[in-house]
Order: sequence, then C-alpha cells, then structure tokens
Amino acid sequence: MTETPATTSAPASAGRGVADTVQNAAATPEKEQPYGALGLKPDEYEQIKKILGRRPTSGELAMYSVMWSEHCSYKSSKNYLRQFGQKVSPAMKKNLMVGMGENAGVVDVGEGWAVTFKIESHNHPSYIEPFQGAATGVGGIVRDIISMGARPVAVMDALRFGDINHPDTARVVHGVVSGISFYGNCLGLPNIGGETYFDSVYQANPLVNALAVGVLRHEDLHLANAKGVGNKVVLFGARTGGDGIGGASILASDSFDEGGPTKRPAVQVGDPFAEKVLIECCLELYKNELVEGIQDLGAAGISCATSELAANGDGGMVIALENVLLRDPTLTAEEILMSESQERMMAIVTPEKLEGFLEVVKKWDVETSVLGEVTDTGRLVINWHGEEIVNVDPNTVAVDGPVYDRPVAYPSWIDALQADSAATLARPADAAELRAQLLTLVGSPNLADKTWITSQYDKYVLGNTALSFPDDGGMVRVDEESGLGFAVATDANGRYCQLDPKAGARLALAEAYRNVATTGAVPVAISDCLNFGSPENPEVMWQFSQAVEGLADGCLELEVPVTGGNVSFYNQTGDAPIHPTPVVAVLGVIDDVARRIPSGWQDDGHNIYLLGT
Amino acid sequence: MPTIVVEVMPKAELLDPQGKAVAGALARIGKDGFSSVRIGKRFEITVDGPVTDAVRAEVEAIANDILSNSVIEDVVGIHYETPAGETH
Amino acid sequence: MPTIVVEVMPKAELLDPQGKAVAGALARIGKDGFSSVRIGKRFEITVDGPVTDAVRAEVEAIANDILSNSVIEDVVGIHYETPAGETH
Amino acid sequence: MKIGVVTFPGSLDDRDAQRAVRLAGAEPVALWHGSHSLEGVDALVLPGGFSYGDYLRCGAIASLSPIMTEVIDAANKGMPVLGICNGFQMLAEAHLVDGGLIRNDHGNFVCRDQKLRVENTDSAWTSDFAVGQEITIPLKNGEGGFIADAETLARLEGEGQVMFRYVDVNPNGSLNDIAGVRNVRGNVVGLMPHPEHAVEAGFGPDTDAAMRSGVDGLGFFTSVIKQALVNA
Ligand SMILES: Nc1ncnc2c1ncn2[C@@H]1O[C@H](COP(=O)(O)OP(=O)(O)O)[C@@H](O)[C@H]1O
Repeated sequence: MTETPATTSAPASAGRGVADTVQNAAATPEKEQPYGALGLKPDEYEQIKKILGRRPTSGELAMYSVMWSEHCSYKSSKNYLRQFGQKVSPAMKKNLMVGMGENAGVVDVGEGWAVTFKIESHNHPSYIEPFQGAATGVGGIVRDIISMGARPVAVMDALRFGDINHPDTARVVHGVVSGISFYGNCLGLPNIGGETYFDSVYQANPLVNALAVGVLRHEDLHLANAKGVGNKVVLFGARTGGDGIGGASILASDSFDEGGPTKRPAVQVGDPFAEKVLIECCLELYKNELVEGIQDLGAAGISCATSELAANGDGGMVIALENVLLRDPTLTAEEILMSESQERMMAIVTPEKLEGFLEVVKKWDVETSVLGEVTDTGRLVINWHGEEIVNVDPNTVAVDGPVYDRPVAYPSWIDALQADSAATLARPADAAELRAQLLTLVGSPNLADKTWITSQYDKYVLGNTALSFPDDGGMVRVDEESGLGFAVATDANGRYCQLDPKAGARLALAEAYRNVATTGAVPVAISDCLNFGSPENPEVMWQFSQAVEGLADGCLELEVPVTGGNVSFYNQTGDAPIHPTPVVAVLGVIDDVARRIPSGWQDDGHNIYLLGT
Repeated sequence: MPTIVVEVMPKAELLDPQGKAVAGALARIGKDGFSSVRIGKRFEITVDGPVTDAVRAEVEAIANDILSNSVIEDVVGIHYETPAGETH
Repeated sequence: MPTIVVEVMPKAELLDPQGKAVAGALARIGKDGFSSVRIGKRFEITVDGPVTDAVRAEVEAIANDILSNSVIEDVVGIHYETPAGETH
Repeated sequence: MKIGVVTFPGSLDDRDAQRAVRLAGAEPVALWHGSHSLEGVDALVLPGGFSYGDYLRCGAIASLSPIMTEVIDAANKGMPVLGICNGFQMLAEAHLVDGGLIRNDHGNFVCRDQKLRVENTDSAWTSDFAVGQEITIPLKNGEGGFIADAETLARLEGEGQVMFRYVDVNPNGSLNDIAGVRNVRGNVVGLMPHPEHAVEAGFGPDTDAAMRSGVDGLGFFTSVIKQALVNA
C-alpha cells in the first residue's frame, strides 16, 4: 500500500471511526506525517516527538499544530510581552482584579462593579471573506468577555483598509463594515467608536481589530479552568461543522500573494442570533451558580479549549470525542479537534449541578453534550469510539510551546525616511494655494466624515450609551442608580510607527489616553492589538521590539496597566510588511456619566482654549 | 422577454444560520419529519433579446462572479425560460 | 433522503429594491442587455421519509404560511427531488 | 397600570422598553415568548431586536411563538399593542396591521436620529401628540421599507391609518414615507423608529437644545397610560 501525501490543510486521516490511535502511533514510528502543511517546522515536529516519546497521532499533530501556531502560542512575541507584567508600579495593580494571561483583564471600577475589555484582530479572514471574517471577529471577542462572567455591553472596531481608489478596496470595506454591523447589531451591543484609515500598505492585508467591553459584579467573576476531579466537561452552543478547519494555523500564519484572494480555505460563518442566545444562557448559568467556569471556543476550537482548561486547572481531563454533536457527520476526529465552528462554549460543571445546567441550556434551546470529566492524572486523554487518539500533557500543548528569540535588525531605510521630513516640502505661496491644500486635506479619506460607516452601527441599544460617534471616546453607563460608567478609545498611527515604532507606540497610547481623559473619565487600563509583518523578518522584529518597549514604558509613566490584548503577525503582501500598527485601547472610569464632556461646541458664548505645547 | 433563473445555495459544508432557524421553528410548531432546511437565493433575470450563446456565457460569468460569493456559496442551477414557461 | 425545493419570489407588482440594486450594478459594469433582476428565495428541505401525499400537503401549507408571506411574496414553485436528482 | 413587554429569543430592546414604561409611570411586566400567559397586563409592547436572527423574514418566526396566540387574541379584543421595529414586523407577519416590511432600498442597516411627522393621533398610543407635530425618534433597522399593494395603501391613507411619516429623509425607501401605521380599531400601532430610545435625557437623540437630550418617545407610553385611566 502506498502513502499518498496530504494535500489538504487538514491532516490525512484513515477515515471515520478508525483514527490514528496512540497505540498505532507507538507501533509505526516511521510513518510520514504532513507537519509541514500544518505549519510546523521540522524542529518543532522533532520537539513534539521528544515530548511524547513517540510520533504524535494525527489527532495530537492537529492539536500541537494549531496550538503552537504563532496565532495561539505567541512564540515570537512572548519574550517581549513579559515587559507588560514587569514594568508595573503598585498603583497600576491597585484596581486590577485579573491581569494579563486570562481571556480578558478585569478592572475594579468601584461600587462593587468591575469592567472587562479586550481588543483582538481578525485580519486575515477579513481579507478572504470580508463579511464573515469581520462578523466572526466580533463574535470571538464577545465570547472572551462572556467567559469572564461578564455581560457584554459595548463593542468598537479599529479598521485599516487599502487605498480607497484601488478596485478591490470597496469589496473589503463594504464586506467588513456590513459584517460588523450585522453581527454587533444582531447581538444587541452598541458600537461606541473606532477608527477607519485608508493606506495602500493595507491593500491585501486589511486590519480588522474588534474590541468588546463587559460589566460584572465582583462576585460574578469567573475564571476558565478545569478544577475538581470528577467535574463534567460540557460542550454547548452550535454544533461542530467543517468551518475554518486549519484556519488558526493556515490563515493566521500565512501571508497572501498579490493578485487577490486565490487561497480559499474553509471560512467560518457566524450566527449572531445563536451567540445572543448563548450570552443570555451563560449569564443565567452564572447567576444560578451552575458552572465552575466557561471557556470560549475560538481559534483552534476543541484543541484549545480542552488543553487550556486542563492546563489551567488540575491538569487532567478525559474526553470522548464522539460525543461532540456534529453538523456534518462525515467529519474526522482530527477535523473535530481543529474545527473553528463559531458560537460554542465549554463548561466545567459539578456532577450535582449537571441537571440544573441542562435545564437552563434547554430553556434557551441550546444544544449540549457532556464530553468527559476532569481528572488529576496530568494527562489530557481524548478517546474516539473507545480508542485513545490523544494522550498528552496539556501544558506542553497550551503553555510550554516553543518560544523564539527571533533576530532583530535595525532597518537600513529608516534614517533616510526620517530625514525626509515635511520641513523639506514647499510651503503654499499664496492664499489660493493654502486654500486648495486645506480643501485637499479635509476631503481626504482619512479625515473625511465617517458617517457612512457609523450610521450602519446601532449605538442606542441597551439605552446606556452616553457618548459615541462623533465623540473622541465612547462612554457607557454601568449603573443606572449612581450613573457610574466607563469610557473607551482606541488609537494608532501606522505612519508614525513606520518612522519610529517606539515613539509611535507611545503616541498611540497618549492619544487614546487623551481621548478618554477629555470625556471626563479617568484612564485606568490598557488593552492592545499589535499588528505587524512577519516575525521572521528581522526588521519587522525590530519594529515589534521597539513598539512593545515604547508601549510598556509609556504605560509605566502614565501608571495604567496592560490587561490583555492580541498579537497579529504576518500582515504583509508578498514580502512587503504593513506599517507597524499597534492599536491601543484605553479604558477609563467616570463616577457619573451625567458629568461627561462631549466633543464639539456645546453652547454659544463658551470660551475656547488651546492646551498643551 | 426570456427569463433566466439563477439558483444560488450556501455551501453544504458551511453553517446556514437561516436554514437552521427555520428548521428549528418548524420543529417547535410540531412540523417534524423535516431533517434539514437550507435557504439560498433565486434570481430572475429578464433579458432584452434572444438567449444566444454569448448571453449564456455572460449569465454564467455573472452568476459566478456577482450573484454568488464563491467563498461561501455555490451556483446550483441556471435555467433559461421562454415566456411560455418551458425550460430549455 | 428526498429533497423538496420551494421557490418564493417577491410579488411582481411590489418593489424589489435588492433586485433593482443588482440590476443597477450590472448596468454600471457594462453588463447591459438585462432589463430586470428580481431576487427571491430558494428553500431546500430534506424530509426523513418518503414523499407521501400527506407530506406534499404539509409542504404546501408550510410554503404558503411560513416560508412566504402572502402580503408581499408568491410561492412560484415546489419541486420534489429524489436523491438521484430527477424532478417529479 | 401594567404594561407587558414580550421577550423573544433575539429581542434586544426589551429592557429599554421596560425602562421606558417605568419612566412614563407604569409598571413593566416581562413576558416570555414561550409562555401562554399575559399575566393580567393592560397593554403590550412587542420590542425591537432580531428575533430568531430575523433569518426567514423579520418577525416571521417570532410571530409563530406560543405567546402570539394570546397577543393576537388580546389585540382583537382591543388591548393596546405597540410594535416597535421588529415588533412592527411581527405585527405585519401576524396580519394585525396591513402591509409588509422589506430590506432598506439602499441595502444597508441604518441608525439615525429621525424626524417624524405625526399624521394622526387617533390611537391608544398617540393621544399625547398633536396632528402635524414633528418629533425626533432614533431609527435603526436593516429591513424597514414599508410596502403594500396600491389598494391597501390607498385604504390606509384614506382611513387615517398612517400614523407617522418620515420627514426630510426617507431612510429606507418606505412607500409614501410611511414610518408607522395602526389597525382599523386604533388599539394596535406599529412603527419602525424606536420611541423607547427617546425617553431619558442624556441617552436619547440630539436636539437643538442639547446633545442626546430628546425625550419625544415618552408620549407613546404616557398616551396609553392616560387612556387606561380614562377607561378605568
Ligand atoms: N470603524 C469605526 N467604527 C466605529 N466608529 C468609528 C469608526 N471609524 C470612526 N469612528 C468614529 O467616528 C468618529 C470620528 O472618527 P475620526 O475621524 O477618526 O475622528 P478623530 O480623528 O477625531 O479621532 C469617532 O467618534 C470615531 O469613534
């Protein structure tokens, strides 16, 4: 019998029911495996073999490949992101209930209330299929917020598109904006702000960064971990289908070729209605104290949820994978492990509460299946129709992945770029020229009115929006009695960062900080989405290192902690990386939203002052 | 004037939230016996002149490039109908 | 399993802004020769058992009462297809 | 007075409608789509949102919900019913008001502060307004284009069943700029704009006086409360 090499992004599988077992893997060490097509480097594959003491089964290979992808493992950025945890003063920790490393950071905002927020990218999927890519980006970040025990209350979107006159730009802009509008509006979350920029560096690599904010009472805080031997592992929400298989590693680590979206791996399709029901269902489960913890399923689906829950808990878990409810019965075990089907959650439930759990889930018409339970063996064991197809230490999958100290190189072109300053440009010679320049500026797409976008977003739903477009920051009331509220703004300037990534990152922080402060709120926390080119390019890695250093130092100076965020690498067209684009989101607190300060002149007769330098 | 019907369906392997919602509604009101519902689009295009080979080629191109999104949908049928109604 | 196809179109005398938008888009990119486009829905319903007369009656009722809204839409076709694909 | 607000899976503005009822001075009662009880309420609000994702036609699947049997029955007996946005679409799907709502003519969802003209005050929900009065109410929908065949349209216009018309901008291609209609009896009113988002200064639409200070939506709820007092 001859082995046919795998050509698809999903691992070759022996077919349904007869997956590659642990026993089989031990017996056939010589079997060739398609690790390269899954995005694993030869030495990473060797490392997996060393960890396991044998070759991985195809299911294990699927898990390691998605979890060790840049997108999930942060292997190139980890060494730098540590600064956010190290450069902190006691004042920065004061109001922090949950810091970096969890699904989203949580900040105490007083009166027994807490706010959680996070910004995340969905850049590559949004180029391939702009509508669904952007829609599922919103869906994903909202599930992160729910997993902390919070009710999502607002979203924002920071967008960067190619040249407004390029023939492909309209496809991306219309798709992305209607995708965000569709998903966010249907979830009933007010969109309270964002950014929109056009620049040809983003032509075949738009940036779609979605932010969500949630509120919770202190006592409702939940962390996603699998603790308590014998507790049940339950999957609930949408059925698992063939969506976005291999998406996490293939979509997030590959760059696109010039000439349009030719590569078309399975995309994910979002169902905001299912997510809305899931939100209400999760909140009722929390309220009735029926769950120990809930983990959202995002990139890497069940691979990620099981290994992270186990690694963060007592360390062991056993799963019967055939219990996963399927939309497509022909899916293989490996595909089920990798599927990125949306609107799914995994809960840890004590056996006594399982019945109550199932009752609530049924009330909301949400489908559920019990997959297995928590153990203290230190092993994540996944069975498929009675045969063991995965047996790993979950830490090796979810926590101790490879970490790279990638080479950095100061870009040779940067001195010339910095020297080419605006001071060398000709000044307008007369009033007519000045007028023409001004008109060109105000008519340029980056300064023009954004109403075409913002009018597609519901800003009224929930009835608590105190500020939104065209204000510099969005503001939402948290407590109807006291008027307690929060404000958020996101900012970044890729052109500044191209000139000087360290100063650019600091400026992004400063701008978002100012935009929050001018609403009347006090800035208290940061989330960031770091969008860069390939980490394998030393110049990009230098930009990244500079930007993180600048941001971490800036946060220390302003005494606001980074509570979480996201790194998106491989944003480039061919070899040309995007401008470094660290998007910074600042969260502020205001004790009464009635005292907020909107942008724009409010009344006749007010004095106008110019502050600062 | 001749009418051309183009039928577009969501790709079988992708989620069809619309179909799912309708199937759920049917089950809730006691209409069971239907195991799945998928919802696609049906375009009726009226052409000015006769349906020549050139028109057919053009319609095929439009169906694939404009009326459907090949990332998430398939064109499952193109029918040419004369005013009398019979299908060619 | 047999599949039933139900076709629903917006009523001819009422506005179809989506169809109009597509027709406009076609004209703008130089695809003329199409005088109108109308956009309706195509439902594929899979039934669990054989297509009996009772099933047909039920599908007809569902098509008229649920899958379409008679104020604004017409059911223009119901086709019964066996797995092999031929239409009855 | 008790005003019920029905929550369907996918309802979004149900809590806002409850807040509006409270601010207007009545007691809001949360009702669940899956129940068959109206819990003794005196009037009903079908709130906005995307019930069942609005996937088939807006409001279509919700109009088949268990509680709609009671809603339709109560409406036919004269109970005041207000359908807002998705609620209006449910009323149309349940044939409690005439016409239908289709995708906006420009194809996009639109959220804007919308000026409306009150065309008729002869209903349970509009007596606090004056004919010809202009009010500003937030509008947010993707499928708010009102359509009806020529005969129905002529009847609605002729019988004074057109309650609100869009002023300055027709945001969705509605025929005759129609924003809201009532049934013949006047107890059932449906409209696309959202009165419940214009009930609290600071969180409503902009007015000439101050940003976000519009409270024109309160009139819907105070109207129905007054009518209940008169009938009591
Ligand atoms: N993609 C978007 N999503 C939501 N709001 C946006 C988006 N783009 C711009 N906005 C909002 O539009 C307003 C104007 O944006 P912008 O022109 O970037 O203002 P500024 O230059 O003052 O930051 C702001 O309130 C901003 O939050």
